Amino acid sequence: MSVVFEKTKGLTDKEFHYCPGCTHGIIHRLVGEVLEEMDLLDDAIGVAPVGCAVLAYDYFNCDMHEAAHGRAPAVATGVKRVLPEKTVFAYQGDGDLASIGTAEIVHAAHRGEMITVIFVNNAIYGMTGGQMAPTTMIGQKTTTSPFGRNAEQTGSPIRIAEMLATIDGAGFIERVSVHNPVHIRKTKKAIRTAFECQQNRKGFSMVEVLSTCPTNWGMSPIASLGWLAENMIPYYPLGNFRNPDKEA
Amino acid sequence: MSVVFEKTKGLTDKEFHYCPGCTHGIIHRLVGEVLEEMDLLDDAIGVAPVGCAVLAYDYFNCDMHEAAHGRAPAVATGVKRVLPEKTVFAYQGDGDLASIGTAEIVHAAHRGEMITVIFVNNAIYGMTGGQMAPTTMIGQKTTTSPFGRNAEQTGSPIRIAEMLATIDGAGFIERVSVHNPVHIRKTKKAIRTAFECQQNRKGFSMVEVLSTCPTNWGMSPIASLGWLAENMIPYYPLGNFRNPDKEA
Amino acid sequence: MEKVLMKGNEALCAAAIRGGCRYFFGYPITPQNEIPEYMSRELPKAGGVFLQAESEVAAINMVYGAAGAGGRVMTSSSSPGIALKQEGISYICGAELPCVIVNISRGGPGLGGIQPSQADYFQSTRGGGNGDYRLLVLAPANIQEAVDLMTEAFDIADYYRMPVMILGDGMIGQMMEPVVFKTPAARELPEKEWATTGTGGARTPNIINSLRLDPAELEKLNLHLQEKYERVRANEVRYEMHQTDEAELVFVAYGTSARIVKNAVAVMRRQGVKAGLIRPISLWPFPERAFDELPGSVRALMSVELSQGQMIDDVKISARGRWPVGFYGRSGGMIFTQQEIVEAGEKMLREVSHVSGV
Amino acid sequence: MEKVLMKGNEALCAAAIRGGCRYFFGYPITPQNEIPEYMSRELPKAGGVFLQAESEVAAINMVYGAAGAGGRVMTSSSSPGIALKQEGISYICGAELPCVIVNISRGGPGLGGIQPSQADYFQSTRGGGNGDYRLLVLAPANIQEAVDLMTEAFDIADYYRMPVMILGDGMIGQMMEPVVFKTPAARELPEKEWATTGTGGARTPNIINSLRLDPAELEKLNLHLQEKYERVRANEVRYEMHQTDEAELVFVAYGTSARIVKNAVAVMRRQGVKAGLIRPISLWPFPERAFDELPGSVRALMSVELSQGQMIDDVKISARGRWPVGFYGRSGGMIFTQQEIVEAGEKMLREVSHVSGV
Amino acid sequence: MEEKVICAGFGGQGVMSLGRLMSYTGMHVGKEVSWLPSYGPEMRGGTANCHVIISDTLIGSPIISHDATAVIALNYPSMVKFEHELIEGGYMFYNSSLIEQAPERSGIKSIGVAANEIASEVGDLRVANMVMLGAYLAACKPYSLEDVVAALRKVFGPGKEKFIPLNEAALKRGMEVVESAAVGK
Amino acid sequence: MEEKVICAGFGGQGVMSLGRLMSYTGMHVGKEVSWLPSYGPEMRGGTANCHVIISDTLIGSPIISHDATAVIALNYPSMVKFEHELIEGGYMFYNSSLIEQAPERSGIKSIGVAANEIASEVGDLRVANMVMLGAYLAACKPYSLEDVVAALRKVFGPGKEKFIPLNEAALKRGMEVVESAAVGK
Amino acid sequence: MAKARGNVFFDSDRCKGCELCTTVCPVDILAMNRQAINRKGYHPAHVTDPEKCIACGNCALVCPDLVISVERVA
Amino acid sequence: MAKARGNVFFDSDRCKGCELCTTVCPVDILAMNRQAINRKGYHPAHVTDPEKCIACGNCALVCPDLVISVERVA
Ligand SMILES: Cc1ncc(C[n+]2csc(CCOP(=O)(O)OP(=O)(O)O)c2C)c(N)n1
Ligand SMILES: Cc1ncc(C[n+]2csc(CCOP(=O)(O)OP(=O)(O)O)c2C)c(N)n1
Ligand code: SF4
Ligand code: SF4
Ligand code: SF4
Ligand code: SF4
Ligand code: SF4
Ligand code: SF4
Ligand SMILES: [Mg+2]
Ligand SMILES: [Mg+2]
Repeated sequence: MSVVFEKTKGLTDKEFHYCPGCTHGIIHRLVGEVLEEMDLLDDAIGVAPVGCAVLAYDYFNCDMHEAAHGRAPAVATGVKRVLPEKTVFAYQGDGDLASIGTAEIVHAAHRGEMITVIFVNNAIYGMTGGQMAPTTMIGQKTTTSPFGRNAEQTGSPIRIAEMLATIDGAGFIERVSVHNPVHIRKTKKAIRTAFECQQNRKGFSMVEVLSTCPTNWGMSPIASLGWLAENMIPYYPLGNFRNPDKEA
Repeated sequence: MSVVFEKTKGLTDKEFHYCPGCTHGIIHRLVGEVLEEMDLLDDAIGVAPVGCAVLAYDYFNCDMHEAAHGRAPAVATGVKRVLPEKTVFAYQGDGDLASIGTAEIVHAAHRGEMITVIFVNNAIYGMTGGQMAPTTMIGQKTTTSPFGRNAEQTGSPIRIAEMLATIDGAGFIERVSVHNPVHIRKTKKAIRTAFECQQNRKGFSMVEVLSTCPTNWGMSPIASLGWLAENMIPYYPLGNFRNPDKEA
Repeated sequence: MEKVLMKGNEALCAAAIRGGCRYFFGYPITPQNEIPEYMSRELPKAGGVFLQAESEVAAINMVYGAAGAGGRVMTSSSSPGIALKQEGISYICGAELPCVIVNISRGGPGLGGIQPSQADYFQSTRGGGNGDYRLLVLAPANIQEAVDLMTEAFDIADYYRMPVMILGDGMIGQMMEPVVFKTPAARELPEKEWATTGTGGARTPNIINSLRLDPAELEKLNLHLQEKYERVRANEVRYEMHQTDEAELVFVAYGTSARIVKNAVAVMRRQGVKAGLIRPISLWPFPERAFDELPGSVRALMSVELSQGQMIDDVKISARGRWPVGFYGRSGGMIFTQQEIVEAGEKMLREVSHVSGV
Repeated sequence: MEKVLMKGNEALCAAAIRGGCRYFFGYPITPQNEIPEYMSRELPKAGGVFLQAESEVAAINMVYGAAGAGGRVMTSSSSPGIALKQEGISYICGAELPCVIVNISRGGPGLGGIQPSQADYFQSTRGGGNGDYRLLVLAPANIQEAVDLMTEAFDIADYYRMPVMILGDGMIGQMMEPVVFKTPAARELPEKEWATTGTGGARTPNIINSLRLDPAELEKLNLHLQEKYERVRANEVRYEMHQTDEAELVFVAYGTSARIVKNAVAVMRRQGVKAGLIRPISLWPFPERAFDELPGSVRALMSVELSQGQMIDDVKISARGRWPVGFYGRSGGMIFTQQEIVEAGEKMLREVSHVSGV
Repeated sequence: MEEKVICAGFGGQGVMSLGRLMSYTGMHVGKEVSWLPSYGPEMRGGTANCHVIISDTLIGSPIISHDATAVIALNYPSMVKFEHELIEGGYMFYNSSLIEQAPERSGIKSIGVAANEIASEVGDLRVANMVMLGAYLAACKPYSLEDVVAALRKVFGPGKEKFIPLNEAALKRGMEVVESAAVGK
Repeated sequence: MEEKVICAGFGGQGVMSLGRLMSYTGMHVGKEVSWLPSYGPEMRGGTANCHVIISDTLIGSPIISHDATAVIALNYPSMVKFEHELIEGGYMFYNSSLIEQAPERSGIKSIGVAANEIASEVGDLRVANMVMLGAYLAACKPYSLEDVVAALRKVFGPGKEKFIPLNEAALKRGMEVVESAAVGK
Repeated sequence: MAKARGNVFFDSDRCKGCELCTTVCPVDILAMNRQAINRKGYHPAHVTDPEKCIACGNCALVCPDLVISVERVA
Repeated sequence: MAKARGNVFFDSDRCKGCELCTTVCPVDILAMNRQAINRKGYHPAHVTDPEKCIACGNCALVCPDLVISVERVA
C-alpha cells in the first residue's frame, strides 16, 4: 500500500479562500509540492502579490513576505540580496505582473535576479471583480471592456513569456497550463526546473501558468478549463522560451 | 544655386544646452527636419522627457508637453486620446525609457498607441552625472558602477527594440545610430517611417537611436563616436525589428 | 427633476459626465471599481474615451497629458493608488492643469483593508508630492452632495487651472441613496489658450511644463500659485454649521462621519446636552472661518474622524487655543456608532468642566 | 577623533555605514547623486550590497524586502522621487519594518528645480501614502549633525521598527564642512525574530505583511502603531532652544534655514532686538513642548522656511493661540539672507506692537 | 420609524436586488433610504449581503452593526452569520426551504418561510426573494404591498410589465405566511 | 573675520580643488568653513564654480549672494558672471592670461594675475589655480602661506609630498604679484 | 503488471463542489453527492464505485482545494 | 555630371568646438580656428580651403549644434 497523493507539507492546513474551481489552488499546491520535494521549505522566502493570491502568505508553509501590487519582484530582490543563499520566489497574477508591475518584472529579468516567479495568467483581474488585464483576450467581455476587448482601442494581449525571453538575464522561461492532469504534471516539472535554475544560479526564472477565473469569466469551473484550452492556448502557446541548459 | 542644408523650421532658434559634440543635437535636428518635411509642425504635440533632453520643449517648434521622468508615453497617450488626429511624439533617454519608464513604454506598445517615440540610447544617465543605465555596457565604468558594470550583480544590458518587437501593437521598431553621415541619413529615414506609421494608424512606432555622451563617457566627442561604433553596435545590432508594411 | 436611486460610485460618474468629463484614465482598485466600470460603459456613449491604464502612475500621467491637451479629464482610485499618483499630481499642479481626482478611500496603512476610512486626510490636504501645491479637496457626506459637487468640479478645476479632489470613503462609493441631478450655474470660463492642441500654424507653440531651472523663475511660479490659492481660500470655502447655536460642545466631522455625528447631536440635544457640528465640505481650503462664527457658549471642540486623528490638526489651527480640542476616532474600516460619539462627547464635556473647576 | 572635510551627501553615507547600513537601493536624482555613487564604491568594501533600482518605486520595495529579511537598509532620493516612494513607505510602516530614508530635497512642485528647498515638510511629516502612519523625521542643520543623526538612525529604526527619514536640502547634500565621526552609545536592540530569513526548520513561518482584511484586526494594528508613536513622541523629540531667554520674537526654523536665522538672531540681538530661535531637529515628532518652555517675554513667533509655509501648521498647533504666528519664506531654490529675516522679524514686531496698541 | 434590514444569501438568490427594491420603494414613499452592499473578499465564496435602511429621518451610517431590526436570510450560512446583528426583539426571516434548523438565538422573532417551495408554486423559483419580502412586509409594515408593486412597476418599466403579476403573487404568498402563521420562538 | 570667496573657471582649471584647499586650510587653522559647489545644468557648458566661506563664527548659509568678499575668476565668462556678486570694495582676482579686459565694475579691487604664464614658468600649467590662491592670500590674509602648505601636506599625504615644492612656488609667485603690484583699476 | 487498485479519500469539508475532479477520472467513478451538504454548504464530491479506482491520481491532481488524497492498494 | 561645388556657412557663435565636422569632410577642408574665440569661448570650426567644397553636406549633417549650412553653387 503506497501513497499516490497526499497533501503536501509545502502548504499549511488553512483552507483556500479561492472561488470554487479556481485553479489558483492547483498552482499553489504544485509550488508547495516542489518546495517540499526539493527540501526547500526551511530555506525559502516567498513573496505574495496583490491579487486573488494576496493571502498566499497564509498558505505556503515557509517564510512569506507580502508585496505591494506589482512590486513582488522588487521585494523578492530585496530579500534575495540580503539572503543570497536562500530560495526566494514570488507568486503573481497577470494584473500584478503584466500591468502595474511591468517594470519590476522586466528588470528582475534584466538583472538576472536569482529568483523564481510563478506567474498566474488568468486573462483578468480576479480580485477586484473582473476588470480587463493586458492579457485579456480580444473580444473578451470584462467589467471594464463591457463590449468585449477591442484591439483598436486597447491593443492585443501581451505575451509576457515571449517578451521576457528576449532578455539575457532570464535563465528559465516557460509557459504551461493547468487545464488537465497532463498539463498539471508538466506545470509541476516546469516549476521544479525554475527553482533548479535559481539553485544553480543560472539567472532569473519564471513559469507562466495559464489559469482560470470561473467567477469573473462567468462560467462554470469545468467550462472555464475548456475556455482556457480553446481560447488562451492558441494565443499563448505553451512551451519553453528560455532554458538555462541551452544557454550554458 | 541650391540649398543643400539649412536649419530646419522644425527647431526654434534657441541654442542647445547640450555638451559639445553630444549627439542629442543631431537627433533633435533630424526630428525637426522630418516634422517640417512631412508638414506636421502645426499639428504636432511633442512630449519632452526628464533627462538631458528635458528642455526639448524649448527646441522643437511645435506644441510641447513636458513629462515626469519615464512617463512620456503615458503623457503622450493622454494627449493622443484627446487629439486622435494630431501627431504625437515623445523623445526619451535610456534611463527614462528603459529604466523608470519601462511599464509605460511596454504598455504604449501593447495598446498599439498611435504615437511615435524617439528613444535616445546613450548607455548612461547623462543629466544626473553619468550613472549606470540598464543599457550600460558590461565593463563600462559609470558613477554607480565604479568598478565597471558587472553582469553577475546587475545583469547584461537590456535590448529594448528587441523586447518591444515581441509586442503585437508595435507597428514600427528600428534601431539606428548617428555616429556617421551614412547612419545619420538612415536615422532620418527611420524617423520618417515611424511618423508615417503613426499617420497611417499602423500602431505604436519607436526609433531607438544609439547616441553618445562624451561628458559622462569621459571621452572626446570624436572618440565617443568611435566607442559607440565599436562597443554599442555589436551588442545593439542596427536594423528593423518591426515594420507596418510587413504586418499589413 | 426625478429622484433616482444610485450607487455612490456610479452617481459620481453620471455627475462627472454631466459636468463635462470626457476622458477617464484609471486603474482598478476596491472600493471604487464601479467608477472605471461605469465609465467604460458610458463614456463612449457620450463621445468620450475610457482607458484603463497599466498603473496608477500611468493613469495620472495620462491625465496630465489629456489635461494639457485641453480635455476635461478625470481619474479615480483609492488610498494606496492615490499614493502612487502623488508625483503626477504635483506635476499637474506645477503645470497648472485642471482635472478631477476621486479618492474613495479605505483603511491603511499599506495594503490595509478595503473597508471605509478617512485616514487619507493628510494625503489629500497635504499631498505627498513635492513642493508647495494644493488641491481643492471636497468631501461629500451623502450621494446627493457627491453628485452636486462632482457636477461642478470640472468647472472649478478649469476656472482655477488646478485639480479638484473628491474625497469619499467606501461607504460613499458603495451605498445607494436617492439623488436628483441638477444643472448648476455654469461658471464663465476662459478659452484654454494654453492647451497643447497643435499650433495650427496660428500661434506660437504652447508648452505645458513645471520645470524652472532658474530659482528666481521657480519662485515666481510658486508665488503665482500662492496667489491663486489665496483666491481659492477666499472663494471656495464650503462648510455646514449644524446646531451650533448655543452649543457647548461642537463636533467637527466631514463626509460620512458627519452623518453619524449628526445623529449623535440629535440624541444629545434630546438628552439636553447642547451639541453641534461643524462639517467642513471643502477640506482644503479648510473652513477656518467657521470657527470664528461659533457662539460664546462653546466650551469644547471634538474632531471626529474615521482615522487616528488627522483633520484634528486643522481643527487645532482653527481653534487657536480658544477651546480645548478633543478627538474621537475609529480606524481600519471600523465605523463608530452614534452612541460611541455621544459618550465621547459627554466624557469630554465632563473633563472640560472638571478642568475649569465647575 | 580627526576632523575631516566632507560633502554632506558623502558624509551621510560614511555615517550610515558606520551605523551599520549594509544594503542600499536607490535611483539617481539631483541633488543627492553622491549618495548612490558613494554607496556603489564603499558598500561592497564593507561587505554590503549596492543596487541601483529601475525606479524609486522599485527601490522602496526592495528596501521593503531587504528590511523584511532583516537587513539594515537605506534608500535616498529627492523630492519627486520621494513622492514615488509614498506607497512603499506606507507599506513599510504598516508592516513595521525599520529602514532609513534620505530626502535631499529640491524646489517644487513637479519637476521644479534642483536648488535647495524645504517644501517637502508636509511630504515628510504627513506622508502622502495612505493611512495613519508616521516617520521619524530628522532634519540636520549642518554636516556634523547630519553625521551624528545618521549614525544613530539605524538603531532608532530598529528600536521602533519604523522608518527614520533624514531630511536635508541641496545645501546639506552638496556643501562640505568639517566633521568628526563619533561612536554613539548603541541602543540595546532585540533580535529580529520577526524577519523572513527562512524558518531553518526551527520555527513557524514568519510573515511580513500590512494586510488586515478584518477591520477589527486592522484597527488593532493601527492602535498598536499609535501606541508606538506615543512612545516615540515621549522619547525622541529633539530640538534646540537658541537665545530664547527674554526673547520678544522667537523664530522657528529647521535645517539649513535655521543657520541663517541664527545669524539673523545675532544681528538683531546686536541691534538690541531680543530675538531667539526654536530649532526643531525632529520634525516628527514635532517639539511642541519647546513652546511651553518659552519665557513670558515672547510676543510673537515666526516660522521661517524655504517654502511657502508648511511647518507653520505645526508652529500654530504648538502655539495654541498664545502668540501670533508670522511667516517668512522663500521658495524654488531662492535662499533668504539673514538681512531679509531681520527685516521680516522687525516688521512682525512692529505689527504686533501696533495690534496690541503699544 | 427606522427599519434596518440585512438581506443575505448565496449569489444568485437575488438578495441584492431584494434590498434594492426595498430601498427603492422607501424612496418612492418619501422615506430616507440607503442601501449598502458588502464588498470585500467574503464575496468570494459566492455569498452576498446588503444593508438596507428605511427611515423617517436622516440616515447616519448606512452600516448596520448590532442594530438590525430585521434579517432576511436566504441560506444557512447567512442566517448563522447575521442573527447576532439583530436587536432584541428583531425579526429573523429565514428561508426554511434551505434552512433546516431555526436560529439558535433567543429573544428574537424568527419566521421560517419556505420561499423556494412557495416560489415554485407561484411559478418561478427566482421569485423566492419576493416571497421573503412579502413576509417582511407583513411583519414589519415599512410600507404597503401597493407601494412595493408601484415601485416594481417603475423598476421594470413597460417592457417587463408582464412580470408584475408573478412578483405580486409571490409577495402576497409571503405575506400570507406571516399573517396566517404563529410567530415563532 | 569672514571671507566669502567665489572660485570659478572652466572645468579642468582646478577651481573646485582650489576652493576645497581654501576650506581645508581654514579648518586646520580652527575656523568655521564651508564649501558649496554649484550644481545644476550650468555644469553642462563645462564651467564650474564653488562658494567658500571662512569665518570666525558660525556660518549661516553657505551660499554667497551679493556678499562675496572676493572672486577668483580663472576665465572670462566667470569673471563677467560673478563680478556682481562682490560687495563694495571686494576683490576680483582674475586670470589675466586668459582674460584680456579687466572687470567693468567700479568700486571693487581688481587684481589681474597672469596665472597661466606664471604657472608655466613655475613648471606646470596645472598649478595656475595655486598662483591665484597665492594672490588671494597676499591680499586678503585669511591665514598664512605656511598654513596652506601645511594643509596641502595633509591633503597630499606622503605619496604626493614631492609636489609640495611646486605648489609652494606657485603660491609664492602669486603672492608676489599682489605684494609688488599696485592694487586696483 | 496487474491493474492497480486504489483508495480515494475526501476531506469533504474542504470541498467547494467545483466538479473538476468528476471530469478527469478515467473510470468515471466520481460524482457530486447530492445527498450531502458540507460545512461550507456545498454538495461534496464522492466516489460512486470505490472498487473501480485505479489510483491514477488525476482527481487529486485537479482538485484545487486539497480535498482528495489517493493511496494504492495493489 | 560635373563635380559639385559648394559653399559652407558657419553660425560660429553656436559652435561648441566639438570637432565632429572636421572628421567627415571628404575633401578635408574643415578645421578648428585656433585664432578665433567665439561668444561661448570656443575655437569655432571654419573652412580652410573653401574652393574645394563639394557640397556633400556631411559637415552639416554631423554638426550637433546647427552651426553649418551648405549651398550648392554648381
Ligand atoms: C496600488 C494598487 N492598485 C490597485 C490595487 C487593486 N488591486 C488589487 S488586486 C488587483 C488586480 C489583481 O489581478 P491579477 O494580478 O490578475 O490577480 P488575480 O486576482 O487575477 O489572480 C488590483 C488592481 C491595489 N491593491 N493596489
Ligand atoms: C522621479 C525622478 N527620478 C529621478 C530623476 C532624476 N533624473 C533626471 S534625468 C535622469 C536620467 C536621465 O537619463 P537618460 O534618460 O538616459 O537621459 P540622458 O540624460 O542620458 O539623455 C534622472 C534619473 C527625476 N527627475 N525624477
Ligand atoms: S475571482 Fe477568479 S481568480 Fe479570484 S479566486 Fe475567484 S475564480 Fe479565482
Ligand atoms: S551629459 Fe551627455 S547626454 Fe547630456 S548633454 Fe552632455 S554629452 Fe549629452
Ligand atoms: S485516483 Fe484516478 S481512478 Fe481513482 S478516483 Fe481518482 S481519478 Fe478516478
Ligand atoms: S475537485 Fe475538489 S473541490 Fe472540486 S468537487 Fe472535486 S473534491 Fe470538491
Ligand atoms: S559640405 Fe562636404 S565638402 Fe563641403 S565642407 Fe562640408 S563636408 Fe566638406
Ligand atoms: S560640428 Fe558644429 S559645433 Fe562641432 S566643431 Fe563643427 S561646427 Fe562646431
Ligand atoms: Mg489575473
Ligand atoms: Mg541616457
